[in-house]
Order: sequence, then C-alpha cells, then structure tokens
Amino acid sequence: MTHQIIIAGFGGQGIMLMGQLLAYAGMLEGKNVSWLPSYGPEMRGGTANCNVIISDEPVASPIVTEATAVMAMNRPSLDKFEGAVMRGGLLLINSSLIDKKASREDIEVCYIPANEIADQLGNSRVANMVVLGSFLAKTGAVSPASVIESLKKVLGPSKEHLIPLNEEALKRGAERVRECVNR
Amino acid sequence: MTHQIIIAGFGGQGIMLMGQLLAYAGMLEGKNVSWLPSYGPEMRGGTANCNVIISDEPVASPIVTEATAVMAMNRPSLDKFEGAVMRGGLLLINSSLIDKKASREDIEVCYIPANEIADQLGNSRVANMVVLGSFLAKTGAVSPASVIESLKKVLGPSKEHLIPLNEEALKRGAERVRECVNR
Amino acid sequence: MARVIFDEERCKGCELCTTVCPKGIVVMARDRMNSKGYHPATVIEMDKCIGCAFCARICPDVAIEVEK
Amino acid sequence: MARVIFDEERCKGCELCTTVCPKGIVVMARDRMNSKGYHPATVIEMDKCIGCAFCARICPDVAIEVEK
Amino acid sequence: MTKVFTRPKSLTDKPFHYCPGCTHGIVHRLVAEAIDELDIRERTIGVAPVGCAVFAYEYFNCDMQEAAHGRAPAVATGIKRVLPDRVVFTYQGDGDLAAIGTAEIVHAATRGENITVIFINNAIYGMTGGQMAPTTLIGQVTTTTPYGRDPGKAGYPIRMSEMLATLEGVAYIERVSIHDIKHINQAKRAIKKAFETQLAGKGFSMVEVLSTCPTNWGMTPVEALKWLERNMIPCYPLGVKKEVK
Amino acid sequence: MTKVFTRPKSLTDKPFHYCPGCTHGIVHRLVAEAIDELDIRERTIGVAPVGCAVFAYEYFNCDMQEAAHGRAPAVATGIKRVLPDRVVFTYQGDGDLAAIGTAEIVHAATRGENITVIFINNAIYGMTGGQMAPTTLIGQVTTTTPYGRDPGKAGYPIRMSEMLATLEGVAYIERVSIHDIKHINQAKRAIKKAFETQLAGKGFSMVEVLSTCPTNWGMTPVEALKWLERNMIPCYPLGVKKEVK
Amino acid sequence: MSKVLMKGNEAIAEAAIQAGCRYFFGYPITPQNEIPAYMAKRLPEVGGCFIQAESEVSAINMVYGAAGAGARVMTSSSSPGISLKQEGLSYIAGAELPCVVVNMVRGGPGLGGIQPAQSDYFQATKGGGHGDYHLVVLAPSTIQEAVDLVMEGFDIADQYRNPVMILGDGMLGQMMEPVEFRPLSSKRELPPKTWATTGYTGDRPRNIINSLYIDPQVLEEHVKKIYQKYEEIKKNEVKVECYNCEDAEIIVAAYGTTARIVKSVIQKAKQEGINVGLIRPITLWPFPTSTFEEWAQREHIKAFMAVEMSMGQMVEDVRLSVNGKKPVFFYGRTGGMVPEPNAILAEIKKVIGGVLR
Amino acid sequence: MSKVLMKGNEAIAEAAIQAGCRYFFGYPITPQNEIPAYMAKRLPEVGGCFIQAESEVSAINMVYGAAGAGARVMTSSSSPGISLKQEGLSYIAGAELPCVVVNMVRGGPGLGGIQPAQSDYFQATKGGGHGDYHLVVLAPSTIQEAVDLVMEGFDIADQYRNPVMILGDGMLGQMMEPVEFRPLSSKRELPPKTWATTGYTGDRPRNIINSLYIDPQVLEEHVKKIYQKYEEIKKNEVKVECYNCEDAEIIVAAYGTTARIVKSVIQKAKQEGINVGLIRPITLWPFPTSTFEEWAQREHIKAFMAVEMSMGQMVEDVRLSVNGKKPVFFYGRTGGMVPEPNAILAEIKKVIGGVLR
Ligand SMILES: Cc1ncc(C[n+]2csc(CCOP(=O)(O)OP(=O)(O)O)c2C)c(N)n1
Ligand SMILES: Cc1ncc(C[n+]2csc(CCOP(=O)(O)OP(=O)(O)O)c2C)c(N)n1
Ligand code: SF4
Ligand code: SF4
Ligand code: SF4
Ligand code: SF4
Ligand code: SF4
Ligand code: SF4
Ligand SMILES: [Mg+2]
Ligand SMILES: [Mg+2]
Repeated sequence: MTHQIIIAGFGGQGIMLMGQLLAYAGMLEGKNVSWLPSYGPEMRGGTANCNVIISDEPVASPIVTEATAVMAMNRPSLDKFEGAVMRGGLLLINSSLIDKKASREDIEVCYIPANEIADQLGNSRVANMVVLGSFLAKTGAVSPASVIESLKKVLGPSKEHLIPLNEEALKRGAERVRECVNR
Repeated sequence: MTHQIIIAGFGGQGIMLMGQLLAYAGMLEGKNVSWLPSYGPEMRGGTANCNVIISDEPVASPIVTEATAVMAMNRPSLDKFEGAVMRGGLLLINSSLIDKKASREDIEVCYIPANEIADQLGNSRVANMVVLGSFLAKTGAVSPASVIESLKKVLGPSKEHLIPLNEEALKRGAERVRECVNR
Repeated sequence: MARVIFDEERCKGCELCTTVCPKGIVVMARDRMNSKGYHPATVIEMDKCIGCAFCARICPDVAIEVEK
Repeated sequence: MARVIFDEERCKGCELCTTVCPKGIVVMARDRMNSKGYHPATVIEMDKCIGCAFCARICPDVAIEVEK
Repeated sequence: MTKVFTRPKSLTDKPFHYCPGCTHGIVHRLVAEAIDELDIRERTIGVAPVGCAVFAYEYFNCDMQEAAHGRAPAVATGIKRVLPDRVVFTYQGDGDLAAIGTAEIVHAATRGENITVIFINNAIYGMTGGQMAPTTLIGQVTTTTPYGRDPGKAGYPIRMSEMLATLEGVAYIERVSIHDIKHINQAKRAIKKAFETQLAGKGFSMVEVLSTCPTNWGMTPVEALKWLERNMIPCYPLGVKKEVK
Repeated sequence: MTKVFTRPKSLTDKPFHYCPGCTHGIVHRLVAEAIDELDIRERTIGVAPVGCAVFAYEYFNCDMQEAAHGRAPAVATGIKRVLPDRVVFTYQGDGDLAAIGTAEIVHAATRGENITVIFINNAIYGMTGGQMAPTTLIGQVTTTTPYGRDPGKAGYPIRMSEMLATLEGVAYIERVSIHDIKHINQAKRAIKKAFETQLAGKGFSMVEVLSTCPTNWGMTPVEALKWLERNMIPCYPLGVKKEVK
Repeated sequence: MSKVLMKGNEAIAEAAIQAGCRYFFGYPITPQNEIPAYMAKRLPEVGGCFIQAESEVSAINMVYGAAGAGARVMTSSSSPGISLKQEGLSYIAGAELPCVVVNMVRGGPGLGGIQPAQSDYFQATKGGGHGDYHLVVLAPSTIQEAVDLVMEGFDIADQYRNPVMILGDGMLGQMMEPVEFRPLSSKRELPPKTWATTGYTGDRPRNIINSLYIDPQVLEEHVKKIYQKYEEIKKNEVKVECYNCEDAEIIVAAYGTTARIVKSVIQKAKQEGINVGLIRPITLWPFPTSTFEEWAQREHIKAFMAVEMSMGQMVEDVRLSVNGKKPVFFYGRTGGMVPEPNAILAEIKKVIGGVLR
Repeated sequence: MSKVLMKGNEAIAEAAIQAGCRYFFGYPITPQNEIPAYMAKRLPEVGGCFIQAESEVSAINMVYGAAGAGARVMTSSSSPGISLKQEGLSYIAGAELPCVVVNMVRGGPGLGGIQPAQSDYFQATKGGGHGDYHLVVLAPSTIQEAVDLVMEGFDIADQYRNPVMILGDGMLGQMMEPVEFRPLSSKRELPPKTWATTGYTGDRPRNIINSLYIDPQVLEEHVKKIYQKYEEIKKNEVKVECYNCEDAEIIVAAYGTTARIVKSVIQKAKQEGINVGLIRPITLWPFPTSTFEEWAQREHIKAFMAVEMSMGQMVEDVRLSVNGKKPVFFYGRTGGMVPEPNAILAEIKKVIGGVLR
C-alpha cells in the first residue's frame, strides 16, 4: 500500500508539521516515507503545501501528482489540489475556512470544521491536528499513537504539556470523520 | 619563397624591433608576413626572441621551428637556436658578444662583430641594425629601403634624425657580411 | 477638517500606523479581514483627525492617503 | 675594523647601496660584469668601512654581508 | 479637500511583497518621493539588488536593471558612464552592499562615481531566511550565529558609512533611521540630498538607512522599530559622515 | 670578526627574480628578519599573492601557499582557522589587495582575523606591465591611464590603511616606507610589531609599505626612491593608523 | 544505527561532520541554507569552525587555504554562487587539494529561480573553470545516498587530492527522508597529508601549495600527471545503477531526483506493458560510459532517452557513450519545472511508436 | 583601405572601436594587456569611456549595466579572469543583453602559466556559468579574421541579444600580422534597442533588464524562448573552413592558431604523399556539426583527428558530430605547449598506419 498525500493551506496553519508528523510516524512504523515541501523565495506567508509518501515499497519519486489523499486547509488549496486526488481517493476539507463544496464525484470527500473543533478545544492552532485525526481514521496510514510519539520528538520535553491537547484534537478529528457523509 | 626567421638575444638589444622592421618591410613589399614574439611573465630582462615569416604564400603557422635564417645576438641565443636552422640555412652570429663558434656544418654561418661596428658608428644600440643589414644582404628577404621606411613609421617624426645612423648601420652590416667567410 | 483613506487591500495589519497617530484614532479593524487574511487598520473617529499624515508616513505599504 | 662582502652574482647593479654609504666607498665595478650582465657594486677602500651595514640594509637583493 | 499625502508617482501601483511592517516599504516610498519632488523620474534609472528588495524593479516606476548579488554599484557605473546625464541609483541591502559587494561599493565610492546609493542596513540577510550580515550586532542570534554573534569568531559589525567616508571620491554620506516620524522625515531629506548631490555632479552619494526585519528578528513590526532604536543606533550612530559642499 | 649583517634564515638561497632595484626585495628581507628575530619560522605559514611577488613562495623559507589574485586574506583565514597556533601572513601588492581583493581584506580586517598582512603599495601593477593601481597617484601615467590618472574618470588614490583603520577588528596598522635607511629601520620595526600583534592574539595587523617599481615607473632605482619620497608620501602619510594596546 | 528523518540539506551537513569535516566556509543562498545553518550550530560542538564568508569567492578561497593546511573542509552553494567559485575550483584542482563542494542546483541562467534544476551539469562535469581539470561529481538520488556519497566523497577527495562535487538540487535539499549514518562499506587506505602546510620544522621538505608553473613544459607535465590520476579515477570510481534494463526496449538515462521520477514512470509503464530501463549515473564525472556502451550493444535495446531538468546537457555524454549505436532522444523540463511522470511516459511512447515499431 | 601591421590584441581593440564599441571595462591580465591599454588610449579620442574595473567580476557587471543601457560594450580577459566572469556572463545571457567578451586563453588550471592554450573550450562552449544558456563563440585563426569576427561579433550580439565570445590565445594576441579594417561584407538589419534602460519617458513601456523569473513556469518559457533564438543562430551563423578535404584520407579538426599549425602540417604531409584535410570550426558554438556529418559519410575519409592545445575538449564535439561513423582520434599539447608540426604529422601517420592501412 502506498499513501500519496498532499497537505495544503496558509503558512502558519501548521501544514509542514502535519506532513512531517505523518512521515515521522510512518518511519517509526517501519515504512518507507518521504516529505517534500514546496518552497518559495519569500519569508512572507502565502500558501504552503507539502507532499508525503508512506509506502511499503521504497519511495521512487517524492512528488505527489496523483494523491490518494488531499487535506485542504484553506480555499486556495482546495482550488489548487482538488484535481490531484486520484479516482477513488480521499479529499478532506477544512470546512471552517472553506465554504465551497467539492465538485468531483469520483472521490470521497469529508468536511471537517477543524477550526471550530479546535476552538472548542481551546486552541485554534490545533486545527491541523483535527484534520490529521480525520485522515488517520479514514486511511489508517499510520496509527495515532505513532503520530503522538513523533510529536513528542518534534516538540521536545519543554513542550510535553501540549501532548494531551494534540491527542484530543486527533481524537476529535477521528470522531468527526466517522459522522461525515461522503459529499 | 618563404623566409622563416628567428631573431634572439638579450632584452634591450632591440630584438623585437628587428623582427617588426622585417615584417613591416615585407608588408610594404606586398608579401605575406607575420611576427611572433616569445613573451614571458617578467618585466625583467632575460632573453628575448621572435619569429618572423616573410612569404609569397599566405602564412600558415607563425611559429618558426625550422628557420631559413637565425640571428643570434648573444651566447644563450646561439646555444638555443643553432639547431633550429634548417639544412642549408643561414646563421648570423654577433661575434662581439659571442666568442663561441657554430658547430653545425650543414648551414651557412657568418660572424658579425655587430657591437664593435655599432660602437664605431658612435652608438652601440644600433648593433641590431648592423646584423639586420647583414641578413638583408645575404638573403634579400626585403630591401634595406623598405626597412628604413618601416623604421621611419616606427620612430615617428620626432626621431627622424636617427634615420641616417640606422641607414649607415644597415650598410655596414651588409658590407661586413660580404667579407664574411662561411665558418 | 481632514480625512484619511485606507486602501484596506494593501494593508498588512502591521499596526505601525496605530503607534504614531497623535490623536490615537488609528486602530485595527478586528472585525474584518482583507483577502490576504490581514485585519486592516482603520480610523474610528475621523472627525478628530488633524491630517498630520503621520500614519501615512510610517505605513510601509503606502496603504494610506490623507486629505485636508 | 669592518668588512663588507658582495655576492657579485646576486648583484643587479641597481646602485642603491652606493647612495647610502656614509663613507662614500661603495661604487659600481664598471670593469666587470656578472653572468646576468650587470656591473656589480663593490667597495674601493675597505679600510674606511665602519660596518654600519647601510649598504646591506638597502640592498634589494641581499647581496651584501657585513663583518665587524 | 486636497490630498496632503498620496502615493508618489515614482511608485508603480503594484503592492509590495514585503512582510507586514517591513521598513523596506517606507524607504521605497521615500526614494520615490524624492524622485517626484526633484522631477527626475523620466531620466532616472534604478538598479535593484539581490535581497528582499530584488523585486524593486516592479515598484519603482522608472527604467530599472536587476543586478547580480552585490554588483549593483558596478552595474550602475556601466549605466552612468553610458548615460552620464541620467540619474542612476542603486538600492542595496547589507548582505548585498557590505558583504559580497564590498569591492564594488568601495571602488564606486573611490572612483567618485556620480551615482546615488540607498543602503538598507537591517542587520540581517532577510531574503535567505535570517543569516548573519556583516552588520549583525554582537550577540545577535541569526541562523548562522545560533549562539549569538561572537566577534572572536564572526567578527565585528561593519560601519560602512564611516569606512566609505574615508574615501576621496565620496561627496555625501549620511546614516539615517526610520523608526519614527521625525527620523523618517530626516531620512527623506537625506535621500533627497543624495540625489541632489548627483544632480550637481559632485560624485558618489550614499544614504545608509537603519531598517527592520520583523520576520527574521522574530518580533512584531512595532517591537522591531523599538529594537532598532535601542540596539542599532548605539552601534550605528546617525548623522552626516561626509559632505562635500 | 663577526657577521653584523647577513642573509636571514627565513629567506631561501634562491636569488630574487625582481627587477634591479625593486624594493620588493628589501621588504622580503625585512619580513624574513622579523620572523628570524621572533624565532617563529617553523610555525609560520606564508601566503603569496598574484603580482610580482607571486614567487614569494620560493623565497620565504617556510611553508607557503600561493593564493589566487586578491584572495590571500581568505586563504590565510582558511589556514589560520585550521591551525590557530601557527603564525600566518600574507604578502600582497596594491592591485592584489586594494583592487580585486578589496572585499577579502576588508572582511579579514573586520573579522579581526588574527593574521598579519604585508601590503606593498607601489602605485602600479608591476607584474602585468604597468597598469593603473587603485593607489596610482593623480596625474600618474600608466598603460591604462595614458593621459595621466584623471580622478574624474579613473577615481582617486585609495588609502587602504586609513580605510581599514576604521574597522573594529583591526589591532594594528602602520604605513611605512623604505626609501632610506631610517625608514627601512622603521619599516622593520613595524613589520615585527605586526607579527607580535598576531602572536599576542590581538587580531588583524597590517603594514603598508610604500615601495618602488623602477621598471614601470620608467626610472632608475635611485630616482624611484626619490620619486617615492617626494610624491607618494604626501599622498600616503606615514605612521601608525591604529594600534590596540 | 537507527534511522532519523532529516532534510536533505541537514543530512548532508551531518554526513560531512561524521566524515570528519571540521571546517565549513559558506555564503547563504537558497535552496541550501540549511547546510550552513546546521554547520554553524554543529561545528562548534565538535571543535570545528564555521565561517560565513563575505562571498562565495572568499568562501572557496578559505576552503583552498584550509585544505592546503590539511583539513577536511567543505563548502556549499547553489548555481550563481557556484559560478563565482569557478576560479577557486580551478585553483584547487590545479593545486591538487581535496575538498567537498555541494551544489544544490536551481534554475538558471542568471538570477533565474530557486526551484530544482539540473542545468549546471555542464558546469560541473566539463569544468566551469578555466584549464584542463575535472571535478569528481557525485549525484545522489536519495537522502540516504547523499549521506553515503558525502562521506565517501571526502575519502575520494583525499585519496586523489582532487575536489569532489555533490550535485543535488533544491528538491533533494528540502525534502525529508529517513536516513542512517553508517560507516562506509569500503575502507580506503588514505595517504597521509604530508604535503600540507603545517609549518616547516625541517623533518620534511618545505611544503608549497601552488598551481603556477611558468614554464609550459613543466605545466604540461603537471597537467598530465593530474590526468593520469583521472585515469585512475575513471578505472576505480565509476558508480552507476542499472534498473530494469534486462528486458527493456528503451533505456532512460537520468540522474539525481529526476531518476526517482523515472523510476515511478517505469512502474507505470510496466502496468501498460512497456518495458523501460533506467541507467542512473551516480558519478557524473567519471561518467559510466562503458555501461552505456554495453547496453547499446544489446539487441533488445532499441533506443536511449535522456531525461533531465535542463535543456539537454547529460544527453551529450549519453550520446558520446552510445556513439551512434542506437538513437538517443531527449526529454527535459527546465527553469525549476519538474518533469511529470505522465509526460515522460508519453515521450517514451512517442519514441517507441516512432522509432521502434 | 590599406593594411597595417598590428599586434592581435591591438587589432582586436581597434576592430571593436571601428564596430562602434565605445565602452570598455576590463582588468589587467597577461596575455591580453594590450587590449585595455589600447582602449584606454583610443576610447577618449572617439568620445568613449574606458574603465579599469577593480576586478573581473566588476568589469563584467559594468558590461551588464552598459549593455542594458543600450551601448556597444566589450570586455577582455584571460582564463582565470574569465572564470571570475562566469556568474556575470550567465546573467547577461539570462537578461538577453548583447556584448563582446574576449578570452585570450592561457594555460591552466589555476594560476597555470601565460603561454597560449585552448583549454577553456569547454568553459566557453558548454557554459562555464550556471543554467541553460550559450555564448556565441568565435575562434579566429589570423589577426585579419580576428578583426572581422570582432566586428561581426558585435552585430551578432545585437541581432540575437546574446553575449559573443572571441576565443583566442596568447599567440594570436601577441603576434603581428598585416590587417585591414574593412566594412563587413554582410550588412545586417539590426533591431533597434527599444528594450534599453534609457529613461522611462512614457513613449514606450517601462524597460526592465532582468533574469529573475520566480515562477518556474515563466522561467522555463523564458529559457525556451532563448533556445529558440539559439536554433536561429545554429541555422544562420555557423562558420567553418574546410581545407584540402576533397581528397583527404583523414581529416584533422582544429581551430584558432592550432589550425594554422595544422595547415603547415598539411603542406608537409602533401610533400610526403599523405593527403590530410582540415575542418576548422570558426564558430565553436554553434559548432559546425553538419560539416562533420557530411564528411564523415564520405568513403575516402577514414578517420578524424582533433588537434588541440588542451587535454581534449573540442574532440567531444567532433565525436558528437561524427557520431560513430568514423573513428575520432585526438592529439593535444597543453599548459602553454604549442603542438609541433612534426609531432602532429607523426601522429597522423600513426593513425593512418594503425587504422587505415
Ligand atoms: C551570488 C549569490 N549569492 C547568494 C545569493 C543568495 N542571496 C539572495 S538575497 C541574499 C542576501 C540578502 O540580504 P541583504 O542584502 O541584507 O538584503 P535583505 O534581504 O536583508 O533586504 C543572498 C545571500 C544570490 N542570489 N546570489
Ligand atoms: C584573476 C586574475 N586577474 C588578473 C590577473 C593578472 N595579474 C597578475 S599580477 C596582477 C597585478 C599585480 O599588481 P600588484 O598586486 O600591484 O603587484 P605588483 O606586481 O605591483 O607587485 C594582475 C592583474 C590574474 N593573475 N588573475
Ligand atoms: S492623519 Fe494624523 S491624526 Fe489623522 S489618522 Fe493619521 S496620524 Fe492620526
Ligand atoms: S501601517 Fe499600513 S500596512 Fe500597517 S497597519 Fe497601518 S495601514 Fe496597514
Ligand atoms: S657597511 Fe657602511 S661604511 Fe661599510 S661599505 Fe657599507 S655602508 Fe659603507
Ligand atoms: S644594492 Fe645590492 S643589488 Fe644593488 S648595486 Fe648594491 S649590491 Fe648590487
Ligand atoms: S524577510 Fe525581513 S527584510 Fe525581508 S521582507 Fe520580510 S521583514 Fe522585510
Ligand atoms: S615590475 Fe616593478 S614591482 Fe615588479 S619586479 Fe619589476 S620593479 Fe619590481
Ligand atoms: Mg539585510
Ligand atoms: Mg603594485
């Protein structure tokens, strides 16, 4: 099985981190992984996206052109990457920031009000973890436990206290996606 | 007919000028000519030499490896270029500064006490013109008149007064070489 | 009588203009966002404006015009 | 009592040494040439030498040694 | 009502790409205002650097050349020698002017090249993500001085204005700041005077502008202005460094 | 009788290739004497320039690297950082140090690189046959200023010592001359002090030596020394430009 | 040793440190800035020294100095900065000094862009500097390979006293993959650096680092000596991967990240019943000429196609190797555009359709 | 017009002036110092401007500025200096500016020597700088040809908005030959420089000289547009001399001064009854590929041999052109050594003996 994932949104939404956590978790689970950011000349916000591959096979090209899953965290991302989802693939839409509906019929689409859920959790910055939770629940690409373990490494001991919040966010995302209807 | 000439001596002996005058004169006479100096990194004296070709044909390589004539103005030059004279070619030796005799038997060798002759003319700097005069007399490569015309161009009007001295030097060189016996 | 005009699309919400207004009337419009996602600066009590153009002079994005 | 020794092969005939000798005893040997074609510097009246080493100190080619 | 403050004509309509609160924008506007006031836009040619101001050619509403990193003074020299009656200016960052372009700025200055240089000293490499610049302060943390700039290893902040002021070809050099309105006004006067120096054919003129990089300094724009005032000005004293009357 | 003056041990036996009367030779000897007197030859590494002194590696009797034109300070930096307990010096001409190598010398100085620079200012490019150097005097005729150096076109003589002395990393800079015995002795003291500065770990040290190029100046060696005294010293005042005690 | 997830640039920096590199001289440029940043942080921890030079020109000359003093030393940059290093590289090669130089290539010419490209192939392999010389050019395709090649690169540099270039691109530098820092499989006997300028204490001849040979005869001998070394390198150091060539009708030549994309294409092609092989030069210089020669002689191989992120540079070396035995095609994207698998596949089909069937 | 006897370097400088070049930015280096010296003297006489830049890097960037402002402008240097100009050349090509750059090649690598060499062929023709671009490279063999090519070079540069390199060597620069400054035989319609930065007065769009294209798609388009120009150049501008090829058994490929030596060899060989041809590329880029292709198909031609003052650089282009149809040999001297006619002849005989008979 090969997961070919695109994650996209505003700079500042934690897009790159989502990808890195996935890749890290995949590695912890003994899979082949790669993470590829799109990088620009500018320090100055704008959109950010990254490609993640998690596979049982060695990773050939780290570029994802046909995604098994796309996580669109804002409107421009949806516009840009909806077409990249492969037939039968998964599209996760952060419906807190995206009022538009997906137009494709040959894929599975879930709407997650990630910012709202995060706000409920008391920290809007974990919206990314909510969507990630949804993704994990849908695909089983890696286990939430591996993601949390990865997060521990990334945050370091000084930010250990943030772990429960993130765990909760993953869980809420997972719960929410179970309710979600295809389109 | 192609004259392939090497002129060699100390820096300061007017070696480069001899060559340029020959080339210039050849050009004035409608021949194909080239002049090629050997150049070094150093501003600092040492030996100098140049290659001159005067030919009815277009000049292919400007490098003279087999010379129809060599003018050796000092001892190191003789050592270095005696071997470059082609069989039957001409070797002119400034015997004022070179006490050695040529060793080759298959070429024509003339000894010109150029500095002495120049000193007699009251200016040791025209030793080069003396040897050039000998060369012209021996080979007829170009006419002395063409050389003098070239010299006028090179010296410019301000040094016009030096022309008679140089003319005389050419003449004395020519006279001397008539007396000279092959080795 | 003076008036400042904000080009809200150019505004990047840096807040520099809010720090120099001698009348303290320049504030950030927390209630709206421009298309780049910034809360733009605005003036609340325009009648207090003296047209000194300090706000405009410090704005790095030339988002402010002043009339008098 | 002092003595200067010229390494005539190193000498390039620049004449700098001749200009600094307080005794004026350093001169160029016009009668001979070294293998590079230079007239070397030399001292004519060595007994006048005071060993000040001025000549050596200005020689750009380190061609002079001085004993005392 | 009449406009008492409006966008200068020497700026195009294009919105700046700079980060929020980056003072590059202020200096752009001051340069454009000076050009407007002197009414020289039609005969001005600008040279953009490599640095955050790399797109300056999209903003200044005059003919522009984009130079290689650090080489703007050489490029300006080429232009000015061909078109001596045009007004030529460069706009350069501290990495551009004070590091890779050191030889070019020193020699444009010593040649007395009749150009105007706008030098943005923000104590950092903005565009490449916050490396040490030659002007980075002692102790300042950057990506290439992660433990703070240690002069024993990474050298001392370089005062380009003072250094260049020792050169005979220099007609006018002033260091200014833009951390408040008073200083912005002073900066504007200096920039205008620099162009006037060129118009008078007096030789090389330069204005060093202390500037902020909120993004790579890791501060809000407002904090950054304060940091500039408190930390940069003591190291880089403001004022005229040389003026040939 | 004992030798009161003899060839320093830090010179090899190889005769110099310099033109007759060229003062490069004097400075070579002074450097070698300083190294001898400080007894540091075995731990000294020299960097030769591109210029007439390009063969310096054949003369200094220590390990040597030959640098690309102008880059000696960067090369010396590389060596010194690897071997901080060695003594590293560069020997550079004015084309090398003040033209193509401007950025390298400025930044070695501002970094306070603990090296010693011997800077030969002969107001000309000797090796390449007499072109203008940045230090060429106003009015001086060279192959690239055939009508005499016109500052309006070719700029002003650059005073590197004064310029570098503005930099914080500099521990010691002095300008000396070698046109007579008194000044040769002073030059020797300065060179020695420069090495001592390095030995004390104080940072960047440089001695600028006004020097002659009889060949390209078109003078006899004796005339050249006089010309130096009369024309160069007024433009390049001798003395200590900076000294950190 | 366990695996860690790292950015290519950081992994390359760490690999250098693990290979004993203690000196780094660099100048910022995208997309390789993580290398100097990592070095600035790590080198002081291991007793090394990082300097941000005032320019790429200075950086490469600091490298020259440090290498001459016997150190393991590295610099890195990207295309415009590498152009500025050309004089220095020629000097280092001429003076026979070992060092490692990383070029994370971006789109050119001029200021160009900052997205991945392979348009510096000519510069890297043919000598962007003046004179007769070569760099050893290593082109990793994965981060793991980058790590391994950096470590081996230092050994190669030391063994042959020649600069080694790691030719990557922005993609390799920016992406993350799991990587293991493992000892090199092949231990080399490295000659002691008796030539280094460490101080002339008399126990060896005086050491001079130099590339000036004013007598042309001596310079020629020097160059010929270097070229003998190059023959050794050609004999010993060629690295190449052949993938799926056995049953292929067409062989694609690609290196670095492009080769990864081609591998994806090969998998796709298989599904469509097309058999495509890949020859992936790992050493770009020395080029795996004989590998191409051999496959060019096989009957089942009908054509070659070079795929590059350039307007066609390595393709010349492919043509030189194939030497007219089979047609050689080219497909490239440039300026930071990365070739898409589908486009490559389409191109392959076009070749197969037009030429083979 | 009458002939004058001139040094190659001076003739090149005068040719530039006669071609309307009024700006020269240079830095001294042997063996081309007569060019800046001549320019320093002559340019003020014709209302032009000479600057001795502080370095080659500055010089090429002054050229960039002056060319952008619409001037005819030139710079000259020799090998190490040309290496330093690589970034600038890439910028000039990327910004599509016209200029003429002279490289009087000397032996390398590194500081090398100052005697004539051809070891910068790769650098000149394959792009010593970064990115996808080419210089037009003209290689005169005589001083007359140098003069003609410099004059035409300015036209070519202007016509295609691309830098043109004159690739000579110390021998060509230092020797004297009679030369005539004559108008170009082919007049070109040169496009007006509407793109030059002369001041934005409103009668045309604002002019920007630039090579930055941050969007890779746009950069790719830009590069492709430049490469379309290159196709035009390949079609229109190839220059080559074929000498004595009709009855030859072997064709020597040589350019510049080496080709002159080969001509001497051909005369010698004739006397010994050996028929040797010469293909002399005058444009090194674009390379006269089709000329080689055509002769390679002739039956009487048994082999090719490249003769160069290098370790073998142009020989690659010869091989690429001959494409395996005939064997291609190489003979070279390097480091400033000039191949001797007898040695070349011996080499030719060896080839003929070993391969042909
Ligand atoms: C030759 C070269 N080296 C390095 C770079 C990368 N680079 C781009 S901008 C920059 C530094 C910018 O810093 P600064 O000049 O201070 O401008 P700022 O961004 O701070 O305004 C560097 C090093 C380049 N483009 N070209
Ligand atoms: C990159 C480069 N540019 C130019 C040269 C040619 N060159 C050799 S020496 C020299 C100048 C020497 O002048 P200076 O440094 O003043 O030393 P001097 O000969 O006067 O002692 C130049 C330009 C070179 N070798 N390399
Ligand atoms: S013009 Fe002056 S008073 Fe009015 S809003 Fe701006 S700063 Fe305040
Ligand atoms: S200064 Fe300008 S950009 Fe900043 S908040 Fe005010 S209006 Fe907006
Ligand atoms: S040591 Fe003094 S006194 Fe003796 S010769 Fe030399 S300069 Fe004259
Ligand atoms: S100073 Fe030295 S080189 Fe000059 S003349 Fe005297 S001994 Fe000879
Ligand atoms: S990175 Fe810094 S200098 Fe660059 S635009 Fe942002 S704030 Fe300004
Ligand atoms: S050219 Fe000048 S600097 Fe060079 S050795 Fe001769 S006199 Fe000395
Ligand atoms: Mg900056
Ligand atoms: Mg000099």
